[in-house]
Amino acid sequence: MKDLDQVVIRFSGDSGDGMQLTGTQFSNTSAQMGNDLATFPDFPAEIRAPQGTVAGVSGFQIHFGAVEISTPGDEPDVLVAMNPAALKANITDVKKGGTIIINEDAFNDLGYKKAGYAEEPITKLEKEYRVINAKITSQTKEALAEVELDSKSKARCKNFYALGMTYFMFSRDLKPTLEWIQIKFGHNKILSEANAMALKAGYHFADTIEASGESYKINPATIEKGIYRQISGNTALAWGFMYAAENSGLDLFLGSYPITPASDILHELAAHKNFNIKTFQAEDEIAAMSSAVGAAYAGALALTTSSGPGIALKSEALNLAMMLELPLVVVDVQRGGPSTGLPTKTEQSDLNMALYGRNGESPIIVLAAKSPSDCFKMAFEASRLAIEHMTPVMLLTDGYIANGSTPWRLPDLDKDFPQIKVNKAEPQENFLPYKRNPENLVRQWAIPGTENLMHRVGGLEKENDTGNVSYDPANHELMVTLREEKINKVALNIPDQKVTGNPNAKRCLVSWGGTYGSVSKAVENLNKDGIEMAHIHIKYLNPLPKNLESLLRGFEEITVCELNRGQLAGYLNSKFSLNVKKYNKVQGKPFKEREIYQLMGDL
Amino acid sequence: MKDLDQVVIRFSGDSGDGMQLTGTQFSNTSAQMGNDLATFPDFPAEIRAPQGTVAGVSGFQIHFGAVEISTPGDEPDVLVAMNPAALKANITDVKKGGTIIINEDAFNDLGYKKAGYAEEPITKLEKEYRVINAKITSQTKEALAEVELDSKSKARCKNFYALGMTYFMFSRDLKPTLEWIQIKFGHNKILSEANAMALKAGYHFADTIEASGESYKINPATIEKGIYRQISGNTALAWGFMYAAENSGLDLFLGSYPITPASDILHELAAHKNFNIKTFQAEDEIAAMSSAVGAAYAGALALTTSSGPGIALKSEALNLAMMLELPLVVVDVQRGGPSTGLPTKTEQSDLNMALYGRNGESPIIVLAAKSPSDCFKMAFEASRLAIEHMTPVMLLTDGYIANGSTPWRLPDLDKDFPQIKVNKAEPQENFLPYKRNPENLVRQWAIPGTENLMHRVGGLEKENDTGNVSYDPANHELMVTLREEKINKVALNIPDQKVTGNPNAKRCLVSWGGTYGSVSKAVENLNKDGIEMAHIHIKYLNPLPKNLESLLRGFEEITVCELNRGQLAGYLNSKFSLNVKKYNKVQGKPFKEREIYQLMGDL
Amino acid sequence: MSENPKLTKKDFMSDQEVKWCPGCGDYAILAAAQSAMAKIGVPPHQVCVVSGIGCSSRFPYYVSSYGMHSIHGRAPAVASGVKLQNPELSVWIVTGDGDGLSIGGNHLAHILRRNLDVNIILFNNEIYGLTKGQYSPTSQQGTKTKSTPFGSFDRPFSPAKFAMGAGASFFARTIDTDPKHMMDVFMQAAAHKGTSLIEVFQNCIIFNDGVHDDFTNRKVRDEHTVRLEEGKPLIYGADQDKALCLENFEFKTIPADSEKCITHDPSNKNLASLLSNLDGHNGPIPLGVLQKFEAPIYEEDFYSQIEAQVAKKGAGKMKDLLMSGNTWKVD
Amino acid sequence: MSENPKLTKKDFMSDQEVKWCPGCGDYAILAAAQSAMAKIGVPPHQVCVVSGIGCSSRFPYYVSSYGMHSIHGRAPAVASGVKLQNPELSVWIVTGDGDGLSIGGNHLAHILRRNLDVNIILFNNEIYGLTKGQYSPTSQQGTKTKSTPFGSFDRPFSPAKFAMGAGASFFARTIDTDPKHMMDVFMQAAAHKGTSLIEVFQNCIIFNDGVHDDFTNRKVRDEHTVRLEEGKPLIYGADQDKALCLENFEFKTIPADSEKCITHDPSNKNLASLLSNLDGHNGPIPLGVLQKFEAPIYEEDFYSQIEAQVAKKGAGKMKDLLMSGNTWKVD
Ligand SMILES: Cc1ncc(C[n+]2csc(CCOP(=O)(O)OP(=O)(O)O)c2C)c(N)n1
Ligand SMILES: Cc1ncc(C[n+]2csc(CCOP(=O)(O)OP(=O)(O)O)c2C)c(N)n1
Ligand code: SF4
Ligand code: SF4
Ligand SMILES: [Mg+2]
Ligand SMILES: [Mg+2]
Repeated sequence: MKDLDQVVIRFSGDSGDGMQLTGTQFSNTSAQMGNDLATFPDFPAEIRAPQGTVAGVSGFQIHFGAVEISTPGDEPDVLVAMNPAALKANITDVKKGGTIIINEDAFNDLGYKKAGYAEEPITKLEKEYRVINAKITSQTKEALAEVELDSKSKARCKNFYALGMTYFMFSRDLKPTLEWIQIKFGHNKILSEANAMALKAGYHFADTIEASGESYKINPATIEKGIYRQISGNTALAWGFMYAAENSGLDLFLGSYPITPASDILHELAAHKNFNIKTFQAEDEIAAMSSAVGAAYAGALALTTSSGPGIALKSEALNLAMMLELPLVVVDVQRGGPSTGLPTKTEQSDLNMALYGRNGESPIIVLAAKSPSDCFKMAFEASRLAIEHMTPVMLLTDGYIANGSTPWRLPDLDKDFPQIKVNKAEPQENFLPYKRNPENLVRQWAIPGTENLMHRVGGLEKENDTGNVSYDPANHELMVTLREEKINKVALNIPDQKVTGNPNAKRCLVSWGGTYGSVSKAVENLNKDGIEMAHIHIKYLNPLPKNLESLLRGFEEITVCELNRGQLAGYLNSKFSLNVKKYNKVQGKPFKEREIYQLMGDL
Repeated sequence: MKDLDQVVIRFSGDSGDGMQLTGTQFSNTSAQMGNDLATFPDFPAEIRAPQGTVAGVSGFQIHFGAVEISTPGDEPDVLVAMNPAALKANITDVKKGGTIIINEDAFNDLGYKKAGYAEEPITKLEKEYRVINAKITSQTKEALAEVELDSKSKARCKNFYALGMTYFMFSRDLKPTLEWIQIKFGHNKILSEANAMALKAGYHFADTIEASGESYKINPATIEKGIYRQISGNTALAWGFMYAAENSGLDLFLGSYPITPASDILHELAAHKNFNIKTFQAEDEIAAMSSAVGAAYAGALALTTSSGPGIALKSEALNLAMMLELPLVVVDVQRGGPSTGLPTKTEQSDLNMALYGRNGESPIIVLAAKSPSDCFKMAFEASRLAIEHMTPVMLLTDGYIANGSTPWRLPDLDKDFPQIKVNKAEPQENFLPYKRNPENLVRQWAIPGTENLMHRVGGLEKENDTGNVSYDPANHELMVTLREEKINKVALNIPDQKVTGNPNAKRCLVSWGGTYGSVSKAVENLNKDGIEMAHIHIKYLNPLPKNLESLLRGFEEITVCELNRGQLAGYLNSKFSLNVKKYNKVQGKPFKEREIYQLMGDL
Repeated sequence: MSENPKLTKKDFMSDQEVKWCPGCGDYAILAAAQSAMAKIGVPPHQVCVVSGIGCSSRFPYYVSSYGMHSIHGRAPAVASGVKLQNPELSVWIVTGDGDGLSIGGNHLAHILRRNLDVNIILFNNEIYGLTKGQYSPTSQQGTKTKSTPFGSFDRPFSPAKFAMGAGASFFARTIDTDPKHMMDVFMQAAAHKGTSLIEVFQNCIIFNDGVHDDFTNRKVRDEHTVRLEEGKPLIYGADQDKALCLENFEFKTIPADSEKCITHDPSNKNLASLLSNLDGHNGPIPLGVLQKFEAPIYEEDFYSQIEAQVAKKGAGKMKDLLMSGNTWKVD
Repeated sequence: MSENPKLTKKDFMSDQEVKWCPGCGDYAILAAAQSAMAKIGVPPHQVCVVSGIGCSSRFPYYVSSYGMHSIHGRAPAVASGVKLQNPELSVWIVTGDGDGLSIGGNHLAHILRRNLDVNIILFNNEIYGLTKGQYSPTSQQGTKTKSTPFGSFDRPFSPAKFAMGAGASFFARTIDTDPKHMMDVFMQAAAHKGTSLIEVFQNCIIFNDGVHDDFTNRKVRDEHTVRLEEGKPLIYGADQDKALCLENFEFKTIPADSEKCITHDPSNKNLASLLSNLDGHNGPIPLGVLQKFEAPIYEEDFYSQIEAQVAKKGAGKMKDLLMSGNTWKVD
């Protein structure tokens, strides 16, 4: 049994083949065996496109190892292809010389035709890859011969058979999955038994044929001590807001309208009503945003969640929140744009819209999370800054980290997070709703229902202090400047920018958002290989950290890499009059470590 | 009679006092007497706020002269104040030592109270200004004693009395206004006569009291030969589109939703149905924009017009037009922002939104008109570029040039404008809707109803050439890049940037949009006074003129002045890695020549 | 309901100068609403008035209470957020025919469908006042305005039919020339649990003067309107001599003393649907409460569900949630 | 109408692979629409299909014609632009209960009010399909979905009532399990001048399977639906033994041979309003054309006004306009 540092495996099959479940089991088991890991699901755009077609292929990739893992991996070492369409959809990604497990039962003429193969592809493949043929469907059925299930239901257990094979190949412990099957299907003895049997059958089959030539061991990674769980970005985000509400003592209100890939945040929050969460599925994004403005006015920690097209629609009402100086958080789970674009794919092309997509001078706070588990922290940060600075905050994530998951070392909620300072006005005579704290220029939050704080707000320019409508030219300039200054002063309430990699290098890579994993890994490898490289990953985008400018000026060469056509690059140039290099990719896919490595490594 | 080079006069009174009409008459007469001029109306935000209050004051300013006039003028030399509120609203603007004509009849305790004067203000004023008291209301009534009208109607003629006074002061010819009265009120003999009598009475009264100490003469300006008319920006814009339709042979379609200060474009186009103009008042801005997308798909020269909050709402549907690569024009008549802001005031703070306010990578053409009459040309240019490049175009104007007017030398439509090249596909076998002209990357326009061009379009990413939905990563990158390149190539189809003022100066002022008048005048005066200054006024904002970068690099100091917090400055920095200086004003008001002069003159 | 019997209209008047045109119908509506609020007796600090944009939407500035002059058409959505966050507040929405039925039609329909316990006053002047006179979705066909110089041609919405179509649990109509009727209707609306929509025929003296005269002018209105009262017959006319009946699914005018005369029952949805078809051309236009029935209140179910979950699972604690399900320990 | 009698369903089938879930009701609707289009006989290149976003809104890709898969909820507005620019086109709008009644409710209401001559097919599966199953504005109360794990509580819109509320000149309802009825209704809609709205009960087999079963399942549907035909009595039931009458403004079921039985007249707005109140709980749900009446066609008036102006003032010329009114010469 050979040791391996790290492996990338991708399960792929028809939407109905249960690949998401299979992948999740593999990753949970690996996590519990002490590996570090990252995962990424790849759904088809169609709900359930015709069976056996490329459009209907669903995949799940796991990168696990004895070393630190930052991304779901560039290229699978192992591909499990449940049908020809799955092979076709994924083969170009697989590492040359990698292993492909195919379900022979589906690799027939009909299957080839549906997948659009003119001829049988396996013979050719065998020259470049190690192909393991297994009659997964029929073997599963055979293994379950004695079980009292119809043939169709038996065949449906085939994903566990495939999972069993991979468990043998990588010396995975069967126990966690067997236990999970017990819990999940416990109420249905027959199904529970069938799945367990299929898993074991696959395991034994691989053992028998010595499937992987030999099997591999992947030792536990040296991981920080603590209690861990797997978490996806969208779930972490939802939980982060829930914690911010608990921390601040405010009610959590979400006004949202479903949209891929943001809907799961709504689903997650709706499922936790016992946390006193108010979820409101509005008639559209404008109403969702407007309801959040109303809830914020009435004293809630108000949220709205969406993706590109929906965020565009929120622009006018978001601007109202900015004008009213009310705290709320807008989450943009970025997807492939423009327009409807590529709804199920990832991209980072909404930064400009977040910064600039409103009429008039409308500065707001803009943040971006860097990984699935970081979403928890950034949701908290977004809430904290919104509340402490009485302003809307736009929090950017993307389809990649929203759906991807990583193990998350559970934080100590009492120690790892500050107490959010809520800024509520006390009842008083002659209350001035737009009177500001001279230090951070923040006004107070006067909650309807309180005696002696009655006031009216609106989208027309308002007089400083009183908040009354004012058409006075000088007052307008004052207010525009105050709103800008107020946001600038948030820089005093966020962490300084850190430099990782080799801070003394002459060259610096700059990234933001969900590309953190691949860029930081590439920088690590570059430095390991003697190519000196600093890395600045920006999470606070407006205002930028106060030390950022001087940090950047310290480098001879700055390359900004992002999944768009250069939005952060343009922003940094405009802010600091720099002349940065750009590295861009707009393919609906995340960066590969290798791409970044090669970019900077090929001198 | 002394000669004067130029004079600024402002008529000001209650919304119901007819000041807009009075001002228009003054400017028409002056234009016909050969003066150059510019005018600006200043409406109250309220439709008709309570009579006599400051909120209800309506004004009209005319700057006329024997020299070239670029703006409606910084400070009135003469203020006509029909009531105390008008005085209060305007007095701070009047040039020290200037003349104030007041309607004594309205300057009583009640009037002071309504205007919010604690005490009678005239005595104080007389120390700093020359105040001419006239019992305008009662004198008018007296002059019309014989006329068969009730007293209220007689009083309503008082604006002509005031106009008559100013006609004497500045030696205006009574004839044009007398003729106009004849045409306007001809059907009502009594009214016609009454107004004419009031005008003459005012004229004679001023003569008698030698109102202006003496009266002044303002000689005709040396103006380019030609036929002229007065035109406001909104009207010029409407006409420019009408001409683009005539030139291109396309139907003009406007989908719009009323909003200040853009509504008048809709009104103007709706009034010219005999030009085969299709105006559709939609239920909101999203529907307006969407209807334009539909009309463009069906083969119209499609427009939509709005202002800040409405433009924000159009973002998603505009992005669809970009994705579909359909020609249409979006007009943003910018007003004071953010949010509802200052609807009746001017500002230039929607540039960022025009450039960046859409999800994903969504490049479109962005243009800006520089003066009321330039709106005609830029409407034509916007249409031409949209049609020739199959893309949406955002055309920016602002409340200042939209409502302001200047004399316009009528162009020779046959010679001064190029023929717009319409890019319609001919019926063909195997039509490829997204096949591009290799030179400018433009696709063809295939009009529904044509045989053999059937095709479906949509907001999902599409395959190049075929336009079929495609989730292919490489195709997505290709399409994003092609759409960007297509817009970049528009730079080959627009004029090079010109430099005015002293092109060899070391310092350069950069401006855009409606500030052209004051900035260019200030530059002229600076150079006259020996302060060398170049001026670059940018009308093509995306793509920028191809020679702009090298022009800018030629200056030692660049100052970008704009009515926002530095949007063009940031854009130029981000495009060219410059470090420009900024001069900003956000007061809902245009620049004054003097402000720009002082900024650059005080070394 | 009257927590504070000493409230007067003045308690609901803010210090801001009212800036509508002299003679505008909005003044009378504001006064009636303020008087009604005083009678209803919810203290001002527990009232929140939310509006969109339009002349009518300046309303919140003039009411001493909490309030928001939001953005065009979105008041129902903003107000939903307010009410869901704090259901104790007495929430009033003020909107116009443009704000509520043009740009904001969808939000209006959805709040009516959801049935939050709020009151909506729709100022119907059949014109866009604030933008200086363009036709609106309630303008009669042929209306000449700046944007329709040769006359509009689309058929107007009937707010009553629109409300029925959205499932409104309360719809009433009143007129700006009858303060008593307005107050009465406002108070009935406030008393109703659920979303109450009140259409007010409002005169825009500047851009659409007299458009409602047939129904609002004291001299003629009784001939063209029928005042609805629960349990009372549908009788109208200056002399109260006419009545309405239904024959072959068409309304007919009959003598007031006829047996066939319909008795008003606002809880009968079928009758309300029929009454909403009366538009002044095919019979007198109904004033008063056309439809009123009990239906689930959105925010009540909203909170019940939260309470039920808390009761079932206990009040959630983040520490427990973090440790729930599949976790593992690394040491 | 039949310009091209040789058209077949195939002429309206595009080369794109249809990608709905196997078993989805959308397939049957597509097929029926394509067949209807062939029978109607407008050549494919004179057809334009506009949709929003949703599973249903993929429709245009599958029809060989001009078409646009636009953005969520805006199809009626896009289609208005298409139709106003080229009124010769036969314009079809395809939308879902989310697309058409949630985000797009206002545009739907306004196109119905304006009455452009277009046909709208609303796929009502009472769920958001494409976004993987959230409740929609037509979902029944208590629907458990991803966004309402403990059940929804808002009252659903009735598309029929919504249409009446907006003044629709044509509203019909049909079911995805009856191709003949669908085709018949589609053809009636196409024949009607004005905006025709057709609600189709559509089954989403993945996220809301069987939700319409009472009304669509061959075995039971005749007991729960009444098929409307102009001039025919309102009779229903598997044995056609039941009929509907109105008593005290409530529908009652009576024997089919009763004299009191209502005769269907889709041009009677009062009757249509009443029929739209039948929701399957308070009587059988009506299938077929509930409402159909003549009303001005928006684009006809739109073009008449242009023609009248041209007739009056002559076709406009820019040169003349520039010289019109107040000009002066400088030399
Ligand atoms: C997004 C947006 N679009 C348009 C406008 C311009 N606008 C302000 S009020 C209004 C219509 C007002 O009509 P209505 O609601 O009937 O109110 P009224 O003034 O008649 O009381 C419009 C179109 C705006 N403020 N915001
Ligand atoms: C602006 C915008 N908001 C949200 C979405 C996400 N979205 C796509 S389809 C849909 C609902 C579809 O429901 P329905 O119209 O009923 O169609 P179905 O899929 O059920 O046929 C939603 C919310 C989107 N694409 N664009
Ligand atoms: S414009 Fe009309 S609605 Fe607006 S305030 Fe004046 S009279 Fe009232
Ligand atoms: S999700 Fe439902 S509506 Fe969408 S294609 Fe599948 S079955 Fe049809
Ligand atoms: Mg109105
Ligand atoms: Mg649906």
